Amino acid sequence: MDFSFSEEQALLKDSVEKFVLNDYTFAARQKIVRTEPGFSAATWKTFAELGWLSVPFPESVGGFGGKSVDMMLLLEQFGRGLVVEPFVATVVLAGGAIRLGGTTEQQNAWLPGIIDGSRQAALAYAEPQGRFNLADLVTTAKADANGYVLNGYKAVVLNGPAADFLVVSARTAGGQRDRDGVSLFIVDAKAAGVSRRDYPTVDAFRASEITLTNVRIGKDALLGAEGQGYALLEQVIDEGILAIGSEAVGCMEVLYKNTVEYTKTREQFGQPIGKFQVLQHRMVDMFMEHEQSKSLMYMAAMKMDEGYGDAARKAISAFKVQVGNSGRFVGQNAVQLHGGMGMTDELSIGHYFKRVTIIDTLFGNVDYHLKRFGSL
Amino acid sequence: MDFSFSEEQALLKDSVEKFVLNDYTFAARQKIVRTEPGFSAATWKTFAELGWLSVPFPESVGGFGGKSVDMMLLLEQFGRGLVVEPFVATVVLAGGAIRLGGTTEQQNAWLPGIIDGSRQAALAYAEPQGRFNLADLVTTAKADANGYVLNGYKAVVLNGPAADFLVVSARTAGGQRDRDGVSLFIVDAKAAGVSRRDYPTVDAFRASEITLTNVRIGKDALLGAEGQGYALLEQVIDEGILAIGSEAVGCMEVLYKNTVEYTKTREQFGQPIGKFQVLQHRMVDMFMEHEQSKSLMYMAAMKMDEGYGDAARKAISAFKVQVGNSGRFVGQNAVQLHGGMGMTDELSIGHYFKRVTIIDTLFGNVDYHLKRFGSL
Amino acid sequence: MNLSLSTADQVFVDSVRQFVADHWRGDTTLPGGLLAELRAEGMTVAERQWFDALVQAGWSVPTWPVAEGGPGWSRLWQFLFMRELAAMGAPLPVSVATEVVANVLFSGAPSAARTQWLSDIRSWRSRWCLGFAEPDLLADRGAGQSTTAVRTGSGYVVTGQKTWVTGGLVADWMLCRVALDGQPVWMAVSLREAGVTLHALPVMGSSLAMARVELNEVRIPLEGCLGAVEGSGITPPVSVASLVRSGVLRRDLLRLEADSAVQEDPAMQRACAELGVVLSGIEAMEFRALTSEATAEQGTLRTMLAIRGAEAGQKLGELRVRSMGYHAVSFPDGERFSNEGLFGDELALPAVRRALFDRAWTMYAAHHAESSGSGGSSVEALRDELARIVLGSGDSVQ
Amino acid sequence: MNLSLSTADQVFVDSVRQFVADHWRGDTTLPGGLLAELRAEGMTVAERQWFDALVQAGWSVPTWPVAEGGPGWSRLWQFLFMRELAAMGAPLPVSVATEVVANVLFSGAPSAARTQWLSDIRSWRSRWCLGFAEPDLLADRGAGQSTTAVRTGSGYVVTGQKTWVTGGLVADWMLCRVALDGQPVWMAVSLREAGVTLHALPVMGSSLAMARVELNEVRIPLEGCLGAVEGSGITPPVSVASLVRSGVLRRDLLRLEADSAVQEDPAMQRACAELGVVLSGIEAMEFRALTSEATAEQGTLRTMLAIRGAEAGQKLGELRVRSMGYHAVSFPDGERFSNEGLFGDELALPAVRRALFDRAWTMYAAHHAESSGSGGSSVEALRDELARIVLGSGDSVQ
Repeated sequence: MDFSFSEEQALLKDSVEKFVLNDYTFAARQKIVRTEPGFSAATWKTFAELGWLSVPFPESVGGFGGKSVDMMLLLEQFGRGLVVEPFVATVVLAGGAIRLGGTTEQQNAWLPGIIDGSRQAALAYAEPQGRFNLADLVTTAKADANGYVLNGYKAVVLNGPAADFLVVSARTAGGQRDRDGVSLFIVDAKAAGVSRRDYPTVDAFRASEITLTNVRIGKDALLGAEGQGYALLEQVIDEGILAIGSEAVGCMEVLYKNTVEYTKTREQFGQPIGKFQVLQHRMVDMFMEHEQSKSLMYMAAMKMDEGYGDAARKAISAFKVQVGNSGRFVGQNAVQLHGGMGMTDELSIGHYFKRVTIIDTLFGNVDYHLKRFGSL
Repeated sequence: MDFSFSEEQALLKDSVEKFVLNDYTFAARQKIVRTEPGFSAATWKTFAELGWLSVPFPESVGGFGGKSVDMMLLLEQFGRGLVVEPFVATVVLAGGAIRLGGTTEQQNAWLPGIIDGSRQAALAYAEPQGRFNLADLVTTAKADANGYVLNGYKAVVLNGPAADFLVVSARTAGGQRDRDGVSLFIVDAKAAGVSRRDYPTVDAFRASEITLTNVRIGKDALLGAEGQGYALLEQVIDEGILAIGSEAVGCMEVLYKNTVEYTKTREQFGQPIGKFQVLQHRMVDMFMEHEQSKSLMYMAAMKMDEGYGDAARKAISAFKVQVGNSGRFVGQNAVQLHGGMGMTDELSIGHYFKRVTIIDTLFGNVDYHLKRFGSL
Repeated sequence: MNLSLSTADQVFVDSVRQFVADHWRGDTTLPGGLLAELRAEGMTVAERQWFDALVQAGWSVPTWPVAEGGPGWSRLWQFLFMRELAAMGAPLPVSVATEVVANVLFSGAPSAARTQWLSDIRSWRSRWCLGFAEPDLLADRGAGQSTTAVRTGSGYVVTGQKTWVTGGLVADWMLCRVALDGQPVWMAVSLREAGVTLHALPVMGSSLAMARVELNEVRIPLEGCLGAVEGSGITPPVSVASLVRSGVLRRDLLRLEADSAVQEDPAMQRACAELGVVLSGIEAMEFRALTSEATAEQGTLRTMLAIRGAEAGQKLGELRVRSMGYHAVSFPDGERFSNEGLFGDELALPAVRRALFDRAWTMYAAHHAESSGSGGSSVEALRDELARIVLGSGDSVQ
Repeated sequence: MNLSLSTADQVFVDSVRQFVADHWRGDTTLPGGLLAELRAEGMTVAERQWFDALVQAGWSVPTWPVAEGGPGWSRLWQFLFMRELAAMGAPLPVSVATEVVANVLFSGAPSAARTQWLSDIRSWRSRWCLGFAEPDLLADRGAGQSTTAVRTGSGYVVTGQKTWVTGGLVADWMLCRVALDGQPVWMAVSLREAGVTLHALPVMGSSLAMARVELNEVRIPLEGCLGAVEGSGITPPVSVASLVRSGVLRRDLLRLEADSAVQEDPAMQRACAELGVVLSGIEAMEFRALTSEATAEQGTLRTMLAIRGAEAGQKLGELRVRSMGYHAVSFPDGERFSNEGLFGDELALPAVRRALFDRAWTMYAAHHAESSGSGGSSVEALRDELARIVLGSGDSVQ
C-alpha cells in the first residue's frame, strides 16, 4: 500500500503541469476555442511528440504502457488548463475501446494513427432515449453476407466533427435495454450513410448528432464478440469517468485557489473580503471538497489498476458522485465569491464552472452513480 | 385574506403565554417530569378552569367552539413551555376522534369529562409493523351478538398510563393494509383483556404498549360507520400534526432565542462568541427556519379551517416536512452553539432538542410526508 | 386569520383569469416573461400583443396610482392580479421602468419630459435600464460613485462609467446615479446621446444585453435631473411584484414534475417535493408580507424572501439540468440556437443557460426579488443584515 | 501508487481475522466498543474476555513500542490490525489510557509507579480519565487553568476543579493538567484519594459517566508529577486509531442498510449510498494520512478527517433514527432499558441514545477522532484552523 508517485509518474505530472502553466494559458485557450475546428492541431502535434497520446496503449503498438494512475495524473493537469483538445474522445474512449476489445490486427490498424497524432476518433454510444443506460439502444446492426448494416441515431458524439473514425454501439440482438446483444463497431467517419450535425457544447468542446442510414461495414469492423459489447463499453466508459473526473479535480483546484487569491485582493467595507469568517469557512469547505475528490480519484485509479471488477466499478461510481457534488459546490461558490466578475466571459472562473457542470452530466450524473454505487 | 389575529385569539394566546412564562418554568416542568404520573394533576385542573381543555369542542357539549387557528395558538405556547401534560393525547387525538366521528350520544357521553378535566384519554392507532401507515392494522375487531371482540397489539400509545378510555383502531374487514375495513372504537381502559406496559418516552412524556386480548365492547362503542374509520383517523392525525407541529414552532423559538442570548454572554478568545460571523449567519439561518415553519403553520391552520380536503392535507404535510427539517436544524445548531452545556440535563436546550426530534417522528417523519405531499 | 377572498375579490380574480386566457398567446416556457423588454432580441410578437392588450385594458402598470394612469389597485388586488399571471405563465407587467424609474418620476416635479416618460413606460414603448454600479464599486451597497454632473447654462454635462447595466445594450434610457455638487442625484440619460459608448459585457448564460456604459461629457437637459437620491438609493422600492416569486417558480416546478425523466425517478420526485415544500414556505411568507401592517416585519420578511427565493430559484435550475441527461451537454452558450432536430426538447436550451445565469441570484438576491435592474445584495450581505435584526433585539417578527 | 499488500502483510491480516473470529463473542451492536472501559456499567463479560485474550496474545496495546511492552508494529500493521477489528465489530484496544496517558508516561522518568501504571494499562485493568477542561474554560483550546499544585515535603497538594470528565465517575485515575509554579504540568490523580469529590454530570444520551471533579487539597506523591505539558497540551497525540473511523462507521452503515425499513424505501437507500460515498472519501483520506510522509499534510488531513468524521457519524445517527419509525419514540433517556417485548428491535435503544449523544461529535470532533477523552475542538474551530492553512499559502496538500 503506497500513495506516493513513482519517479516516472512524477516526471509525467511535472511535464504536463509545465505545459499547462506555461503554454496553455487561459488567453491561449480562449483563442483556440474560437477557431475552427475548436482545438489546436499544433497542440495536438505537441501532445503526440511528448508521447502523451501513447500513454495508455501497449508497447506492442508503440505505446507507453501506462496505467490508470498515469492517465489520472495527465488528465488532472489537463483539467487545470481547461484543455479542449479531444484527448478523452480519441485516446480514452475510442482508443480505449480498441485497446481493450480489439484483436491484434485491429490494434495494429487503428492505434498507431492515434499515437502519432494523425488520426482523430470518437465514441458514438449515447442515444436520446437512453439517458445514461449504455444498453438502451435503438440503433441496429444487421448482419449480411459482407458484414453489417447500421441504422440509427447517436447523440452528443464528442469530437464527432473532427473524428476520422467512430466506435459505434449498436444492437445485434435482444430487446431495447438488454445487455446481451450490444455490439461495438469501428466505422469510417466518411462512410456512405454517415451524416453529422455539428455544434459546440456548453463547455466549448465540439460534438455531433450522427445519423446512420444503411451504413455498410465489413466483418472486421466488429470489436470483440458479437452481442458481447456491453462489458467492453462499460469498462471504456469507466475509464472515461476516471479521465474526466480527474479533469474535474484539476478544475476544482483552480477554482478554489483562484477564489482564495481573489478574496485577498477584493476589498469591501475597507478590508479584503477574505477576512470575513463566513467566506473563510466557505473556502475551507471548497478546499475540503477538492481534497475529498482528489482522495477518491487516487482510490479509483488504484482500484482500476488492481483489475477491473465490482470493486473498481464501485470506486469509479463513488468518485463520480463526489466529483459531481464537489464540482457543483466548488464551482457555485467560486462564482458566488467572485460576485459579478465570476459571471463574465472574461474571467476564467465561469468557464471552469461550466466544465465541472458538464462533467457531472457526462457518463451518468450523481443520481445515476449513487444508484450504481448502492447496487454494487 | 387576513393574517392577523382576532381579539379573542390574541387574548387566548396571551393567557397561555403568561401561564407558560410565569407558572410553567423549566424548573417546575422538570419537577413534574420526575413525579408519577409524569404530569401535574393540579396543572391539568388549571387548564380545565381556564377553559383550554374545551377549545376545540362544540358549544353543544360545553366547548369553546374554537378552530384550528385557536388550537395552533395554544399549542405553540405549550411548545415554548415544553408542557408535558397530555393535552394532545386527550383533547386533540381521542377527543378529536369523538368530536369528528361521534354521534350526539357519544359526544355527550365522553366529551364533557374531557372538558371538565375529570377524564384522561388516548388514541391507540399505531402498530409495530405499520410504520406510519394508518391503515396497516393487524388488530382485529370481530362482530358478535353483543358488539365486538378486539384482539391485537397497539404501540406507543401516548398517555396510555393515565387514560381512562381509549380510542382504538382495528380491522373489521379487508386486508392488512386496506383503507376500507378500518374501524374506530371507544374502549374503557380498565376493560377486561386490556393490558399495558408503561414507559417514559425520550421526550419525557408517558406512553404504553397495549395488548388487547378478547376485549368485549358494545355496539355503541363504534365511532362512525363500521369499516369507514380510515378517513376519520386521517383527519384526527392531521389535527394532531397541526398540534405537535405548533409545539415544535414554539420549541424552535425558544431554541434560537436562547442560543442568541447564550452567544452574547459566552466569551472565547476575548469576545462574545456571538461576534463571530459564522455563528451569526448560523443563527440567522435558525431564525429563518423558525419563520418558515411559523409561516407554514399559519397556512396549515387556515387551510384546515377552510375545510378538510386535499388542500388541507397538502398544507399539513408541507408543514410537517418543514417542522421536521427545521426542528432538526435549529435543535442541532442550538446544541452545537451551546457547546458542552447544550448536552447537559441541567440546561433546557437538550430537552427542547429531544422534543423536536421526537415530533419529527410522530405521525410520520419527513420521508413519509414528502411522499404524501408529492402525491397530493 | 383566514385565507378566503370576498366575492368582489373573487370576481376580480376570475376576470383576470379570463383576460389572460383571451390575450396571452406566447411561449410560456420563458420564465414568467422576466425582463422581456430588456432581452437582447427584444420582445416576441406574442409579448408585444400581450402588453398592448394590457395597455388597452388599463392594466399595463398594475402598481401605479390612478393619478399617474394606473388602476389604483389595493395591494391585495395587485397581488391577486400578478399571481394569476404568474400561474398562467403570462409575462408580468413589471419592470425596472414601471417599478424603479416610475417611483423616482412620481416624486419629481411636473414637466413635459416627465409626462412623456411616464406615458411611454405605461404603454411599454420605452426601455429603461439602471446605472448604479461602477467599476471597482461592484458589490458595495451604498458606496459612492465617481460619475459626476457639472452644471451648464442649459442643463448638465455628465462624465463617468456605469457597469453591470442589465439591458444597457438595448435600452433607450438609463436612470443614472450621479454626483452633483457632491450629492447623489438621479438623472435620466438618453443612451442615444453623443458621448455615450456602450460596451458589451458577456455574462454566462444570460441574454439580457449586459453592458458597461461610458459617459463622456454627455449633455442632459434641466428636466433630466430627477431629484436627490434618498437613503442608500440602491434599494429598489418595495413592490408587490416581488411577492409572486413562489408562483412563478411553482409554475416552472409543475412543468418539471410533468417531465417523464422526473416521473420515472423517485429521487427526482423527492427532490421536486422538497422544493415544493420550500415554495409553500415562501408563498406563506409572501402572504405574511402582503398582509402585514408593520414596516419592520415587512422588511425582515422581504430580506428572508430575497434569500430563500434566490436559493429556490437556483435549486430549480439545478433540478432542471439534473432531469435532462445528455440533453444538458449539447447546447452552446451565449447564442440563440434552434432546437430543431435535437431531441425535440424545447426545454433544453433555456434550462442550461438559465441554470448558469441563475448563479447570479444569490449574488443579487434583492435585485431578482424585485425583478428589476441592478442594485441587489449577495445572500451573504443579506444574512449580515438579518444578523443585526436577530442579534439586535432577539425578537421574532409578529 | 498502489493498494496491494505484501505477502507478509496479508498473512498478518489473516491471522488477525482468525484471532477475532476465535476470541470476540460480544454484542456487536455497540459502536466498535468505543470507550467500553469508561461506561458507567463497565465492561461486559464478553469485552473482559476479549481484552484478556488480547493481553495474552501481546496485542492489547497495538500502538506501543516493544520497549514498553507493545508489539512494536509499523503504522501499517497498526492500521491493518484496527481495520480488521472495526470491520468485524470487535472493540478496539485503544483508549484514553493507551494513547494519551501512555504517551505522557513514556516520556517521563522511570519509577515504580510508572511501571505499575503502564502494566495496568497494558492489561486493561485500570481506568483513566482526563482532566483538562475547567468550568468556564470549556471550549477554549489552550486556555489556562486555575487548578493548582503546591509543593509539600513529600509531594504536592492539588486544589481546583475539572469538568466534562468523561468516565470520571468510574475511573481509577485522572491525568490532570495543573499549574505548578505557574507552569502547566501533568499529574496523575487517584480518584480514590481524600479530597476528591465526584459530581455526576448527566449528558443527553450518554452512558459515559461524565463527571465534574472537585479537588480539595488532594495529596499527590512526588512520582505523580509526570512532567511539563508540551505545546497546548490538549491536542491528543497522533494515533493510528483515528484512521479507522470509516471502518467503524461503515460497519454500522452496512447493518443499517440490511434493515427492512431501508430496503423498502428508495429515499433511505439513496441516503445510505450518499453516506457510503462520504465514507469512501474518508477512507481514502485515512489511507493518505497513513502513508503520508509530510507532517504538515498529515496535520491537514487529520483536521479534515476530524470534521468529516464527526459529520458522517452524526449523519449515520440521524439515518438510524429515520429508519426506525415509531420505534424511535418509545425509549427513555438516561437509563438502560430492556428491549424485551418492545418490537424486539435490538437496535432501537442504542440508536436514539446514540443519535442524541452524537451531537457531541461536532463539538469535540478531534476528541472523537482519537476515540479518547476530552480536549477536542468544535468543527467551527477546526475550520478556523484550516482557514489559516488554506488562506495562508493557498497550497494544497500533496
